[in-house]
Amino acid sequence: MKILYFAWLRERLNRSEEEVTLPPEVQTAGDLLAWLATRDEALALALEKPAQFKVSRDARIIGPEASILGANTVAILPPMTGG
Amino acid sequence: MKILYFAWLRERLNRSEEEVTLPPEVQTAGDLLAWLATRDEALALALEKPAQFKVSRDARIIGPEASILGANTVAILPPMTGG
Amino acid sequence: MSVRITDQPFDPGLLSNAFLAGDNGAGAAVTFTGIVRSTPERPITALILECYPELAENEIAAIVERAKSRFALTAASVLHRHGRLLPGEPIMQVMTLAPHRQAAFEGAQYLMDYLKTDAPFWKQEETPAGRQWVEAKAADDAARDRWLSAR
Amino acid sequence: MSVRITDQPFDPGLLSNAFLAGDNGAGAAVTFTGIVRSTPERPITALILECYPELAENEIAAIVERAKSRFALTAASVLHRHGRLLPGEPIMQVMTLAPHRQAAFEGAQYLMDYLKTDAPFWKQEETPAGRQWVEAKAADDAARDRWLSAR
Repeated sequence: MKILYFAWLRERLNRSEEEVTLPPEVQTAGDLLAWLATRDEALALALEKPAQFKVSRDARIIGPEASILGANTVAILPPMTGG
Repeated sequence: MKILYFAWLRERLNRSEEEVTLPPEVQTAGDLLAWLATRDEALALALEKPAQFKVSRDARIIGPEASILGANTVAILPPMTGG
Repeated sequence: MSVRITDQPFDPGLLSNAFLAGDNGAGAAVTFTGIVRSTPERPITALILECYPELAENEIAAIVERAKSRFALTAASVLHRHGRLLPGEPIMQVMTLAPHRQAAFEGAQYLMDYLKTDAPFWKQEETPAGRQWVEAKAADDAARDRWLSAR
Repeated sequence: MSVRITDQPFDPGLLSNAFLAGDNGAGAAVTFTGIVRSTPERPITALILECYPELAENEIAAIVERAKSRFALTAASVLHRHGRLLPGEPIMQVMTLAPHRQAAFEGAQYLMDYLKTDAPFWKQEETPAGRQWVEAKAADDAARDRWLSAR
């Protein structure tokens, strides 16, 4: 599964995307945020307030309880500041 | 003093303006509406609900208690429907 | 010039662009354009707007000044046509500029609400059956009066 | 097309006129234009907008559909730029058409409020001292949430 990072999250992690293979217990958007935070220190620090991030699955925003199983692309989105 | 009439009031009276000489007791915008209504039947009928009209003095809207003494032009304005 | 009364057609987009060119660090611009409506339920062939131009200029200028001060607008402008207009033609346009969107929106709504009740224009609808004066709406008085209690 | 995401400049007035040309008996049009601000208190040399375009198109299309249905809009359209923009340049534009002014205004405000919090754009201010990400505002969440209770 491809993970996309945007804006200051992308800068802090120094990457805009990565390929991951999820362990079977990671099933929802919320699970994914928690699991990513265990992977390295930069991710742990950047994702320490998970509630502020939105998550999209194949270019549709989903809630924290929604499944990410079978997704091609999941994006982790810091608070938006457009408009 | 010149009196201007607009819109359906102008049409009902069949005139857009007239010159009047006010009797000394007619001093305010409200007095004027009441006095005009005594002048002929068409005016009496058209002005029977005086509260709906606004009055302007020399191209500024004034309240019913405001003086019209010394005005050059006073206009009687039906409810407005622009915008 | 922030108030224009005219019997000539205008181009809404050109007017907005001219207004935006005067932008001085404002971040938010709102434009309202009123357009002559003809609907299947109420078809009209034209709208005829009567106007008292000197009074319109004075009153609208006063409304614009109040709106600028109340909502801290960077700029505000009103153009209003009179004469005979066809369905689809723009009747009038209100434009506001402000540092933030809330003020720009509220300023434009305030201008519209006061224009509806306090600007000396009178609409007449032309249909194949003849001409008929448009009646003033109680809803317009109510829309205006909300600004008396708010803030 | 009711949603456009682009890294190219646009002409606000031309865009409004193209939108108005699709008018089908609507009487009221509202345009909101967001413009890059640089103020003496907070001078910037540019604004850099990052975007997730596919998601922006999907989300904004969904917001536009909700606005059209909720306010019975005749039409609604959003254009949003990304990339590097200079002070005074238009960032985005929202346009609504409705039979009456209240719906056109409310539809545009609804679109703006949801765009601010739900459209995947991120602003970075460029100053002589470097670049800095713009922080999301709690006021924007509050502006959006007022639509949850109303009506």
